[in-house]
Amino acid sequence: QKIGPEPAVRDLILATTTSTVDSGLLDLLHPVFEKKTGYRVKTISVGTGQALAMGEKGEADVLLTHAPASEKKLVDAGTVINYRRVMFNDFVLVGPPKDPAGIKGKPSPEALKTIAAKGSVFISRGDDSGTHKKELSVWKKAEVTPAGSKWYLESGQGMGATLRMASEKEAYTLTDRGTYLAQRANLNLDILSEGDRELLNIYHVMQVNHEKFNKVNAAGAKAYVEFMVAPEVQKMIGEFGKEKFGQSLFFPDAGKE
Amino acid sequence: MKPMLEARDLRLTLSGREIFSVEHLVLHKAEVLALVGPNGAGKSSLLLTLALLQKPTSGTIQIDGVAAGNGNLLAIRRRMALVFQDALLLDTTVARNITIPLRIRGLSRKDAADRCEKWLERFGVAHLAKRPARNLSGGEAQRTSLARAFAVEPELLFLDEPFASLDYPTRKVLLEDLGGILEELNMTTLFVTHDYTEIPYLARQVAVLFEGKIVKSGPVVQVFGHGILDRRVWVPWERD
Amino acid sequence: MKPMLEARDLRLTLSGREIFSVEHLVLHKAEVLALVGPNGAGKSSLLLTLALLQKPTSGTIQIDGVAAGNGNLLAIRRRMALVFQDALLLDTTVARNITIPLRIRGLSRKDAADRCEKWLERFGVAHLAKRPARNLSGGEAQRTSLARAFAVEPELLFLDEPFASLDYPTRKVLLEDLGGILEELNMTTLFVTHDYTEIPYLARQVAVLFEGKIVKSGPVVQVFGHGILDRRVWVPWERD
Amino acid sequence: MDVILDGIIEAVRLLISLDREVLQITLLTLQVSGIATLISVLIGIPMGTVLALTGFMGRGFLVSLVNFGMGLPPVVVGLATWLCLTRYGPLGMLGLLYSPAAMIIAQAVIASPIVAGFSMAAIQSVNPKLRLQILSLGATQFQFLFLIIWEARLGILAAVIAGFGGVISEVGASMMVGGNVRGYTRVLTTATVLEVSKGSFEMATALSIILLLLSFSIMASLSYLQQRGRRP
Amino acid sequence: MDVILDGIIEAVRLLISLDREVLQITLLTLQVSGIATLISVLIGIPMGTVLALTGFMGRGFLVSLVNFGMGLPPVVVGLATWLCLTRYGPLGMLGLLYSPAAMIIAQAVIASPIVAGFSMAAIQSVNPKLRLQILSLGATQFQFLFLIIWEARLGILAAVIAGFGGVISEVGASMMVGGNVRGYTRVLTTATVLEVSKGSFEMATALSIILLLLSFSIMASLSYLQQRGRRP
Ligand SMILES: Nc1ncnc2c1ncn2[C@@H]1O[C@H](COP(=O)(O)OP(=O)(O)OP(=O)(O)O)[C@@H](O)[C@H]1O
Ligand SMILES: Nc1ncnc2c1ncn2[C@@H]1O[C@H](COP(=O)(O)OP(=O)(O)OP(=O)(O)O)[C@@H](O)[C@H]1O
Ligand SMILES: [Mg+2]
Ligand SMILES: [Mg+2]
Repeated sequence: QKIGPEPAVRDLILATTTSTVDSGLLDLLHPVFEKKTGYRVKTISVGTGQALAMGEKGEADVLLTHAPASEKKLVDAGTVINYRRVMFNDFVLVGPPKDPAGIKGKPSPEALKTIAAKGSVFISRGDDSGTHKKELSVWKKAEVTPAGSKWYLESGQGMGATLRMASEKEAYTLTDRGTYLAQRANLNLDILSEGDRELLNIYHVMQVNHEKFNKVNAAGAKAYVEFMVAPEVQKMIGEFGKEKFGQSLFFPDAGKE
Repeated sequence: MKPMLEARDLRLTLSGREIFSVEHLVLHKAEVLALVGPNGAGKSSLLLTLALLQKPTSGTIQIDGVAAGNGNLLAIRRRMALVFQDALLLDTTVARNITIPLRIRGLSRKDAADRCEKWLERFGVAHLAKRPARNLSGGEAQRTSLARAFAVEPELLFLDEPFASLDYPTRKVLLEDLGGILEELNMTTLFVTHDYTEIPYLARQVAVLFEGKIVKSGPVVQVFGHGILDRRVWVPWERD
Repeated sequence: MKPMLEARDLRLTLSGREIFSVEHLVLHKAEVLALVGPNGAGKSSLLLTLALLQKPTSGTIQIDGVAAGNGNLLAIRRRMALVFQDALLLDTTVARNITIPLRIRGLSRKDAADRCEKWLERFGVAHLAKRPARNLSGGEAQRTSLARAFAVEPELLFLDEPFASLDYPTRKVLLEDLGGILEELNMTTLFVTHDYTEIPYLARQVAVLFEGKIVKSGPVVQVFGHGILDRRVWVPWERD
Repeated sequence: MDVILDGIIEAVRLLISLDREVLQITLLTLQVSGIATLISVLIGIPMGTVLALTGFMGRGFLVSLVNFGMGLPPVVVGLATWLCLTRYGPLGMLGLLYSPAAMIIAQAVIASPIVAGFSMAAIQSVNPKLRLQILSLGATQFQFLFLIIWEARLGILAAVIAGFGGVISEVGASMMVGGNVRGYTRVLTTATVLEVSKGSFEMATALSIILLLLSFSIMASLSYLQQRGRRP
Repeated sequence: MDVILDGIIEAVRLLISLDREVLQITLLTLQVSGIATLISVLIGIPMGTVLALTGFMGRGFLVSLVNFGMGLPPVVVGLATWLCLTRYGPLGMLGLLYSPAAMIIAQAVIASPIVAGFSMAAIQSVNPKLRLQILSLGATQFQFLFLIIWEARLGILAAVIAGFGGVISEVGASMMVGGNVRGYTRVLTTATVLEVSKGSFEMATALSIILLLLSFSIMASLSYLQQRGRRP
C-alpha cells in the first residue's frame, strides 16, 4: 500500500556510519520505507568523516550520523538542512573481565586516568569517527594526552574490528553500546564503566541542501527524514534488538532538541 | 618477361653484424635456383628476407615486377610458400597444419581437404593426418612441412634444406617426382641445400653464398663439374 | 668382456601405439654401430630409451654390466652424451652451453674452459663462443651441440642425425676426423643417419630399424654392398 | 575452530535451502566478475599481443606500465573510479556510482593489465620463428593473431584465470564504487566483510565457503581446459 | 578532479618533507610484502616446477587447487588466518595476531599459489625435449631444476611480479590480521582505507600515489630484468 505517486528520481543515497548498518537496524527499516515511497535506498556505510565529507560534496542525498559537533558545522554552513534528531544510545568503556587497571564502576574520565596511570593497553579507533571524537573529548576531560604512549594503540578500523582487537589483546576501549551488544557473543570483554551524561551517543538525520547541489534528490531526502522521525518508525527503533539481546540498542529520540 | 623475383643491393645487419650483402639476384619465372654455401653463410637469412619475412637493412625486392612494400605484403605472401630449415608446425593435427593456409586463402572446406589429402599422400604421410603434429618424428615433421608448402601451389617457393631429415629412398623418390611437379605447376623455386647430389634433380642454376656474398653463380654443371650426377647407394630395407 | 650396452626385450608404447620392440641389442666396448631406417621407424625413440631418457614400457637395459635403475641413473648418464636430431641449446652463450655439462661433472672452471675451446675449435665454431645460442644458424647450432657432446668425452655416445645440417666440406672433414677421435677416446657409439655415405667413415656395424623392429644387422659392407664407399662432389667455394 | 565448523554447516544450509538473498548475491557476483573478465579479455589479450609482437617507440614504457598495472591496488583503482564517477566528477553525468556497472568498470580496470601482462609473457614464449612461419602461410593480421594466440593458449588461459581470480576475490574497489547496497550491489566478498564487521563469523565463513566453491568450480573448469592433453 | 590534484600536491609535500610517519609506513609495506613475496617464491617456484614436470596421482587435483588458490580471496585468507591466530585458535599460543608477522603469513598464503601457478605454466611452456637434453647433460635433480628455471625465466619473473603485485596491493587480509595499528602494522593500503573512511580524500590520494610510485619502480625494475635482451 504505497503512498503518493511514483518518485521522479528513484535512487536515494544515504551516507551513514557503520554502526547503524552493522547493528541491522537499517535492514529492518528500509524495506518499509521503500515499499511505502517507491524509493530505492542506496545505503553507503562509511566512517563518520567520510559520510560528512560526502554530504559536503553533495555526493549523498541524506545523512545519518552521530558526531553532533562536526554536524553542526555543516548545518551552520547551510550544507545540510532539515536537521533532525532521531535516536540515541550511549558509549561504554569495556575491558577484560579481570579488569587489571581496576576501573570498574568509576566514571569515565577517572577510569581513563587510571588506565593511563597503570599503563594498561587502550585501543582507540583513531579514525575520526563519532566514537573516536567522543573518546578524545573524554581524554581531554581526564587531562591526559595519550597520543604517542606505548600503551595507546590506534586501530584505524571500525568498531567491530576494534572490539575484536581489544578482546584479543586484553585491552580497554570505548564503544557504542549497540555494536558491543551485537558482537558480545564473540568477545571476551565486559562493560566496566557506563552511564555518564557526556557519554550519550546521539544520531541525527539530515537532508543535503538541494539548493547548493543540483543533483541531490531533494524529494527523496525529505521523505527519508520525515520517515525516520515518524512515530511508527520511532516505535520500531525502540523495539529493535529487544528480542535478540533482551534490551534496546537504540532509543527513539525524535523531536527532543 | 618480368622476372618473378628480383633483388637489388639487399643488405641485412643484425646485432651490428653484416649477415649478407647481395648486389643483384634474379629468379626468372619457372626457374629453379639452388643456393649453397657453408654454415653461417647467410643462406637462411637471405631466404627469409626474399620471402618478405625479414626486413632488410637496405635494398629493394621486386616480385613479378612490383616492388614489395607495406601495402601489398599480404597479397604477395599468398603467392609464396616457405619451408623452414626446422619444420615449424602448429600445435594441432597434421591435416589442419595443411588446411590452415588453404582456408586462409579462401578455399572451401572440401577443396582444402582434397588438396590436403593429395599432398600428404605425395609426401608419404597420409596415414598421419589425424595425429597431433607435436609428436611427429623429425622426418615426418619435415614431410608435413613440405606438404603444407606444396599444397598452396605457390608461384614462388622457398625451400631451406627441405630434405635433410628424410630417409634416403623417400628423398630419392621425391627428388625424382618434384622436378616434374615444379615444372608442371610452373613454380619458381629457390632452394638451399648442403647435399649437392640433390641439386641436379631440381635445379639448372646454382648460386654460391660465402660470408654473405654471392661468390659464384651459373649453371650447375659449370659450378660443380659432372661428378655431381653420380651417386648410388642401396636401400637396406628394400633388398631381398 | 662385458658389453658396454645391452638391451633385452625393449618395448615402447606411446598413446596406444607400439613405437618399437627390440628383442636384443648389444654394443661392445669401443664399437660404433650405425642405426638406419625410414622416417618414423622409431630410431630417435630407441636412442632416447637407450640413453635412459625415455622409460621403456618393458625390457631391461644394462650399461657396462649393471642394470640401469633409479638408483644409478645419474651416475650412468654422466658416462654418456647425446646429440639430438634438432640441436637443443640452452638460452645462453655458445661457450656456456659447452661448459655447463662439464661443470656439472665437477671440472674446474679452467679445465672446462680449455676443453670448451678445444672442441669448439674442432667443430669450427670457436669464433661463436661468446654469441647467444639463440641466434645461431642451423649448422652452427648443430656443431655446437656436437661440441657439447664430445667435450664431456663420454664412454657412450648417442648421435641422432648429427651431420644433417652441416655443409658438405665440414661434414667430410669431420667424418674423416671423428673416426679417429672415437677410436682414440674409446667411445662406444650408436649413431642414426639417413645419409648412408657417412656410415663407412665411422661404423663397422649397422642395424636396420623398420617399423620398430630390427630387420637386419651386421657389418656395413654386408648390408649395403660396396657401392656405399663411392662418393665424389666438389666444394664450390674452394675451387679456383 | 567451532566457527569454521558452524560456518560449513551454515553454508550447507544456505545452499540447500536456496536462500533467496544468498542466491541473488551469488548470481550478481558471477555476473559482475564475469562481465568484467570478459571486458578485460577483450582489452588485455590484444594489448598483450601487440606488446609482445611489435616494437615501437615507448614500448618499454608501456610494458612497465602494464606490469605495474598488474599490481595496481584495488583500493587505489576503487578510489580513482569513485572520484571519476561521483556526481560532480568528470563522469558524474552518467550516474553510475553505486551500481553494478560501476563495479564492472572498476573490476575491468583491475583485470585488464593482469590479462595483458600474462598474455604478453605467453606470446613472447612462442618460438619467434613460428611467428614468421605463420606469416608465411599468408595469414592476415587477424588470422596471424588468432594462430599465435592458439599456440600460446596455455599461457593465455592462465592469464584469464588470473584476471578472473583477481576480480572475483577483490573487495576494496567493489566496496567503494558499488557501496555494498543490499539487493543491488552486494556481492560475496563485500557481504563477507559486512558479516565480519557485524561479528557474525559463522555467516561470514558460510559466505566465504560459497565464494570458494564458486571460484573453485570455475577455476577447475578453466584449468581442465588448460591442462587437457598436457601431461608432463 | 581537484581532489586528485590536491592529492598529488600532498604526495609531493609528504615525500619532500620525508614525513616520518609516512616513511615508516612505506618501509613497513616494503618489508612485509617483500618478505611475503620471498617466502612465496621459496614455496611457489619449487611447487610449480614439480607440478609442471612430474606426473603423479592426484596431480590434476593439485593443479586445480593451485589455480584455485590463485583466486583465493584475500578476505577469506584474512578470515582464515585470523581464526587460526586468535588467542584460542589453533596457533593462538604464538601470539602473532595484529603483528607484522601475521601479515606476512597471510600475504605469503595469498602469493604462494600465484607464484606456483604461473611458474607451472612457464615451465610447461619450455620445449619438453629440452628437458630431456638437460637430463642427458648429466644434471642432478637440483641442477636440472636450476637450468629449467633459467630457460623459463621470463615466465617465472612474471610469476614473481604477479605475486608481489598481489600482496603489496592487497588490503582485506592485512587489515584483518594486522589490524592497521598506527606505527606498528599500518601499511600503505590500510592507511589509504583509513583516510578514505575519515573523508580525507586528498590524503588518501597522496598515499595511493606513494603506493603507486613504490610499486611502479619495483615493477619497472622487475620488468626491465624480464625484458632485457628480448626485443620482439
Ligand atoms: N608421444 C608420442 N605419441 C604417439 N606417437 C609418437 C610419440 N612420439 C613419437 N611417436 C611416433 O613414433 C614413431 C617413431 O618416432 P621416431 O621419432 O622414433 O622416428 P625416427 O625413426 O627417429 O624417424 P625420423 O627418421 O623421421 O627422425 C613416429 O611415427 C612418431 O610419430
Ligand atoms: N639475430 C641475429 N643476430 C646476430 N647474428 C645472427 C642473427 N641471426 C643470425 N645470425 C648470424 O647470421 C649468420 C647467418 O645465419 P644463417 O642462418 O642465415 O646461416 P645459414 O647460411 O643458413 O647457415 P646454415 O647452413 O648453418 O643453416 C650466422 O652466423 C648467424 O649466427
Ligand atoms: Mg640455414
Ligand atoms: Mg628421428
